[in-house]
Amino acid sequence: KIKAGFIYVGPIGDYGWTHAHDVARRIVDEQYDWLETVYIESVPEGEVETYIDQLVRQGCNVIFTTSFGFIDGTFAAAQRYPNVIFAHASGFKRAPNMATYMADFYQVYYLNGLMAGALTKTGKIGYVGAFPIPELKRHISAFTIGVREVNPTAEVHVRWIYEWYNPAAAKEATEALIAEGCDVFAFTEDSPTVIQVAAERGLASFAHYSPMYAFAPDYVVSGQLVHWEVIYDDFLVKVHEGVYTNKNLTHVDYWWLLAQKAAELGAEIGMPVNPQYVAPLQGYVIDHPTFGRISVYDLVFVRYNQMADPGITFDPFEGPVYDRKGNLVVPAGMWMSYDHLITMEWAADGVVGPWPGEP
Amino acid sequence: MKRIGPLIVERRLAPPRHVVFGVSVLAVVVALLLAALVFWAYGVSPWRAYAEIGRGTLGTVGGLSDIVRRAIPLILCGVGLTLAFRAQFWNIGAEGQLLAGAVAASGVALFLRVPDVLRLPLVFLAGFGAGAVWAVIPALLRVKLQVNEVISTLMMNYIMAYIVEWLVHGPWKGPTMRGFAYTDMFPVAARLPLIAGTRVHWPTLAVGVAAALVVGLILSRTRLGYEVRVVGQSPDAARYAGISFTTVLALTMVVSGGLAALAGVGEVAGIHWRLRSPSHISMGYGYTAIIVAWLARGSPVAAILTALLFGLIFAAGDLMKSTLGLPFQITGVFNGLILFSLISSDLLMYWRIRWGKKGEAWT
Amino acid sequence: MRAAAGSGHPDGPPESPHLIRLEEVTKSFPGVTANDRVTFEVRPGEVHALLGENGAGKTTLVNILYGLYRPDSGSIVVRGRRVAIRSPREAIALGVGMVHQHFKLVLPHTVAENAALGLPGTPFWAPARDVGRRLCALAERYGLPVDPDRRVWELSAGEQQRVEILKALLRGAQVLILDEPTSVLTPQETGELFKVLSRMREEGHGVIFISHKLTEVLEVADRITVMRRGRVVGTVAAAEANKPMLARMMVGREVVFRLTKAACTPGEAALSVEGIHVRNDRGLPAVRGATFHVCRGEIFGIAGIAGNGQRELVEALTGLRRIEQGKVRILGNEVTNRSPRFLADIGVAHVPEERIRMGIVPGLSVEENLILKRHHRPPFCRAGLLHLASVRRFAQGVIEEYGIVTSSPNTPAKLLSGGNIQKLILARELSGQPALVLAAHPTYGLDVGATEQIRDLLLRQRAGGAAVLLVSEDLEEVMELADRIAVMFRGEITGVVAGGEADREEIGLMMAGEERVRG
Amino acid sequence: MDLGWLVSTVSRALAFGVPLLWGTLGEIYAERSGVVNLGVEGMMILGAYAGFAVAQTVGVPALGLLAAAVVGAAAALWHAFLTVTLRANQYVSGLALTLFGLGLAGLLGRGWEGKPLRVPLGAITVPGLAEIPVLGPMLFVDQTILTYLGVLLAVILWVVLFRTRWGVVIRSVGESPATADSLGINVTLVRYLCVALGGLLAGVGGGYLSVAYRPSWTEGMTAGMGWIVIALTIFASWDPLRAIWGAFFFGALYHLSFRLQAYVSPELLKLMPYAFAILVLAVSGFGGARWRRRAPGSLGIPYVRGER
Ligand SMILES: Nc1ncnc2c1ncn2[C@@H]1O[C@H](COP(=O)(O)OP(=O)(O)OP(=O)(O)O)[C@@H](O)[C@H]1O
Ligand SMILES: Nc1ncnc2c1ncn2[C@@H]1O[C@H](COP(=O)(O)OP(=O)(O)OP(=O)(O)O)[C@@H](O)[C@H]1O
Ligand SMILES: [Mg+2]
Ligand SMILES: [Mg+2]
Repeated sequence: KIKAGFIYVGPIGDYGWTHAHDVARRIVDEQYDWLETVYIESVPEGEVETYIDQLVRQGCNVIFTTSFGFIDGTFAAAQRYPNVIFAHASGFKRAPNMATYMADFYQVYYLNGLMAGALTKTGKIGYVGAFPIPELKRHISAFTIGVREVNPTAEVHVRWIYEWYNPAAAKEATEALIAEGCDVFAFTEDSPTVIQVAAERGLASFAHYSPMYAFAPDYVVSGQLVHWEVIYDDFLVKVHEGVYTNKNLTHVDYWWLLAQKAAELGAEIGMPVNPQYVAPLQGYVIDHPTFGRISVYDLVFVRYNQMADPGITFDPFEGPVYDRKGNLVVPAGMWMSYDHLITMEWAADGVVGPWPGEP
Repeated sequence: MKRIGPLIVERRLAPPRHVVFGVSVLAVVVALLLAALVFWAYGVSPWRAYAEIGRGTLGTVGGLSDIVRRAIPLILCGVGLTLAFRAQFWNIGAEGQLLAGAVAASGVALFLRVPDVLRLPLVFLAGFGAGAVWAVIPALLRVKLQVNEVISTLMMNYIMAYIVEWLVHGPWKGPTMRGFAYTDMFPVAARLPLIAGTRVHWPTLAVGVAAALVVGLILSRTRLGYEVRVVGQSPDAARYAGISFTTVLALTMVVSGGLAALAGVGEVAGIHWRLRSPSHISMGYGYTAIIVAWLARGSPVAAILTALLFGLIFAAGDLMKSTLGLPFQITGVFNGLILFSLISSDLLMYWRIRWGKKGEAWT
Repeated sequence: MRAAAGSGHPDGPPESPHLIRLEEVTKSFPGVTANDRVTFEVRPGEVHALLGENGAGKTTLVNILYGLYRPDSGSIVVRGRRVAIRSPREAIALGVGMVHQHFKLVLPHTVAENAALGLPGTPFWAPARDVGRRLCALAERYGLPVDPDRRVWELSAGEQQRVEILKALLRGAQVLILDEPTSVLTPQETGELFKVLSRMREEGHGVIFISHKLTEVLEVADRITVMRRGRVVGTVAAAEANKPMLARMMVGREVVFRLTKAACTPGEAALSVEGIHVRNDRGLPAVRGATFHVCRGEIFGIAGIAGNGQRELVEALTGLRRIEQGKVRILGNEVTNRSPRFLADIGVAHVPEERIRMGIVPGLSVEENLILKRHHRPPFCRAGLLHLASVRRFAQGVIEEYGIVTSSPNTPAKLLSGGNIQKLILARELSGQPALVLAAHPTYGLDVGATEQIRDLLLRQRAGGAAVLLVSEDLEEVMELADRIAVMFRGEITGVVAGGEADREEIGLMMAGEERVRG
Repeated sequence: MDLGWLVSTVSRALAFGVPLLWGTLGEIYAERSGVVNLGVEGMMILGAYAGFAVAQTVGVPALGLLAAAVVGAAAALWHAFLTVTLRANQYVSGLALTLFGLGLAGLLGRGWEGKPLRVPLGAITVPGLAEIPVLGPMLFVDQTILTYLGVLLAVILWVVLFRTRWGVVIRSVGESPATADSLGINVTLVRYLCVALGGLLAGVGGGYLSVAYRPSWTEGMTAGMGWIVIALTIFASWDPLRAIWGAFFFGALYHLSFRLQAYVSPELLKLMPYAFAILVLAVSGFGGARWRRRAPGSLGIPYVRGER
């Protein structure tokens, strides 16, 4: 019998990060009758230990903490409660009873980028980012690589709002990008604001993280969807079966992508591309160095299959990759290492805008 | 004076201490009754709710230590604010002063090369100094340029928050943090000792309690305290008496801001061991302390009690969302109810009810 | 008694001889019964004066009449009808108008805006313009000139009072209450006011006139009611009353009106002022080249209509205002633009004009107020620590010596009556054996007993060898106390005359700027 | 720099400034009557919630705004009851209102999270005026009716405050309640009405956010605007006309903080409005305009008849 506690950084209704974790929690909870789950929402990052204490007191034997900022508290709690199994999302500190896990979208962003590059008329694509951290830099660069693959002169204009969640800031950032002439939008931020604002102006956009098709059915092209439940399912079943114990997690680090079905392409589950955009994408045909003349629509699915295939045959950061300062960051024919991916600071060629911490 | 049946209700000029205390307790009880309705509406039995809260906060060492841990920054900020409020200086800026202290403490902890024994004392000193400087600015703006301090201190909270944001995203971002916006961990010599088994950083607590006593003494027994009270009560009389506004307000704010800053020092050196985003360093302690100071009715020693009360309220809020599984917004409603109830009781303290004697006046 | 004074008047309704009548009115505040079964009435066409010591309950009584306080018991009858006056609005509707002891004016607003406030029948749009016009017409009729567009804070106290009276008249007041209206007025302004009052009497209005100045009361009133400790002592016709009798009724004992004043033996100059120039709050020149000196053992009086630079002069001499030009020497020290603290420390005492705003810290206790200005020096303060025992000892001594009436040294100063507040300030300022006393309007608003006591205190300072600078608008007081009298007009000393040989008329003309004498 | 820059900045300043303008106008009236209400944030978020809930249920955005106004006014009346009738400390009561409002709106709004508003309040294009080159796109397209109503309201409120009988009464109550009381003005009533008006306008400002600006409900969507309103009130020296410039100036600064991100550190840009508010107040301290720029005389002080 397992009682799993989830500690969330935001409210479960935030329609972003925490919402997705909570959806996943409910899915696995319903799946197994040996599993009971509880959650605590809106936990301030510095306060996580207090809440872990309370979950342990309530009898939780597996605890998931779902924000990078919980890293110190979770690690400290793991020392104090050696019999409880911990798993921390997006972090890098592990212990015998503490694993880490992450579902990442950079591959999906690349696919979104392919479509965005085909759809822009002005050659300027807007991107609203929450914080300039490696995760977002990875997303933006992958996205930009996709854009440039089909539209070598297009630019991706970036604005940061310095908050995971601030609708007003997201709106004004989008408006600023519109004023600069951007006509297709993507973002990494926890609200559907960018989609709504773009749709008001009749501009296309890509959803992030949650199903956001409903916010602008005519303008959302595609997006990324997360499936934390595949990770939770895998992890909890292995704990249940005794594969994972409080002694052997030091090297357990989930880094799950398309191939593991932790990420999905689309703005709505089961709809990779909004049908309204199929025709324009099919009509945009390019001369591809590998595939010859190919429509972007087809290219998206070719690439998708290459990456979703268990024996992954393609990565967006396949060398040669140059950063926007002209440095070769991935040599020809090479892929980026996992360590390089999660500490990535450079910006791909084609990114325009502020890039704090750029090497 | 009003007569209601055999009872006479009349105003009193200054409520005695036990009345203030009694009426405040009554107010909290009324608030708890109102909150019971909210719990009940959310399908949680109020009995169970209060039993769980009582057990989880006052009934365990962990719970008690959590109350104290939350009370530490509230004591420090609250004591400083009682002083500022006595001078009628509406310092809304404890939050920014707290962050200023956190910044200076982090700077010293991370970057200053000094022997280990000196590190903690310097961390405290730098923190105090930074908060004092940050707090003196609005005092000088007020005296020299007539800038309303409610605005300047409030605005300076935001300014300091963005400075912290800038530091953790920019120059102070920790090389070991994989690009995330945190500084590196403080060296062990810059971390505050904790009471074993808890997260109570006792040196800060001791400083807070000492500060309350000292500020209490300053107010009642020193020339500075006397001048603070004169300035607060009647600026014109202060001028007439040759009391320098500039000096008194500046000193007041050095102490007020410095103490708030020590709260920030405690949070980074005692809890987080690093500088991080402002909203994670302080859970609005600087704002809550305004209420703490107001409830203490100008007495720094009473601020210890009111700070503990708010520590308890914070801890109760935690339990509501964890143990009772209530939506976390309940805590805002709960705190609001307690506050409303306490402030509405204020007037009650100035009325006295007693039996009327025969032939006493009617209205 | 001139009982029939009003009843024969055509305007008075025949069935009720009074306009307004309070019967058996009682009102208590925590700790005091301010009015104890008071019965009081006003008839049409009479000026009814209300006399009493500070704290006797006069203001409380008229506040009840004006609906600001509710009586604990008793009743009010207006023109034969029992009424309840629950608010000023109801009082105004019943024809009661009031000029408060502390003016009720919105200082940043214009005169017209102040008059328009709450005035029935003002137009919705641009009320100030319309009311301004009506104000001018009314001002004409009563001879009370005002400029409706001036901001009230720019006006002198006399002008502010004019606005208050016009406000009441504009509301059609049948009964006008004037609470100590003359304490801020110059003799000329008082004369004008009395003309207005006669005018009102002729028109059948009733006037309640509160004052501490017996001469004025006897001059203007038809009947006089005296109160003591909340009770009515008696009502007499003015024609049958005289000063000693009224004073005895008020105080309950004989009051001496002749102060014993020894001959003046001036010593060396304690204060010498050489051509100083000072600006007022609006940045305009207020004191222009004043030159004079005050010797030890002498009272130097400064007479003048308010607003002629006296306030700025005193503030400059106490370090509260910048001196632009000129020199001040005190006790041989050059003190031009030195800080208030420095001046206090070398022995300059200051009895400020605005006693509540500047002279005391209202919320602090009596004993804490008594050490203000000396709180930083031994024995009260050593190494930054207050020595509470010496503070208490000092306070108890002074309270006794100066006869300050307070329930304890811990009572907040704001709870004292006006006279006791003034005594507190004098006690504080005079107890340190100052070499120079700057006293501005020291008896303003005080009853005869207190006035007598304070004048006596000043004379004792003089006898003790202190130099006293006395600023007062009360010409009588200046003439009585001062050894030399200077007159200030438009920021200049227009003349100095010896106190003994001063002629009231002449000084009055000098105050009005008609005449200059070099003394 | 081309004109497009200017056009978009002004246009965004207007759109973002709307909730600030409405909130500031309300707070100006409350403070003019002598009552500080630090609960603007709480009233705005309650307005935002009520606006969305009603607009979503009924399908008529105007009714949503009406509900926002009513709820904002109700919250303000509570503040008035505590501070005017019970004479509670105005600062503390306001803080409590903000805390309570954020909590209650979040609690009630849980079910509405993540749903787009069915019928948002659309932007309008002013016929004719929109054709004017430069000025047209700058001022007369992409704005909701609330932009223009807000400006109109500011003018009306200015006229009422400085040119009518009511204005004399309100300003007098704020300057010297004892005087107003002695002339038969019902100080309590005036303060209740002004505070309620303040809440009503703040509620509309909040409603604008959820019904027009970003038509959906999200918890905490006011994101500190209430505090900017408090600053703007002083910034505008309690003058409704100056509130127009203040609100749109802050709107412009906020928008520019995203436009200029490429050139200036974003944290620096984001702290600009706050630093600017202090700077403006400090600079105005140099001039002799103290009487004009000073706060209402009785601001923050409860009135008790006959208090010594
Ligand atoms: N209540 C008040 N609020 C704001 N300013 C005030 C207040 N009272 C006085 N001031 C002004 O503050 C300024 C400085 O006051 P004060 O004279 O006490 O300072 P000071 O100690 O003499 O200054 P310094 O020694 O620096 O010249 C003066 O211009 C004074 O008018
Ligand atoms: N609002 C109040 N609260 C408490 N006590 C009061 C209040 N108003 C008046 N008193 C007290 O009631 C008594 C009568 O005061 P009142 O002001 O009527 O005296 P007065 O005759 O007008 O004196 P003065 O000549 O000094 O104006 C005094 O003892 C005073 O302290
Ligand atoms: Mg009195
Ligand atoms: Mg009186």
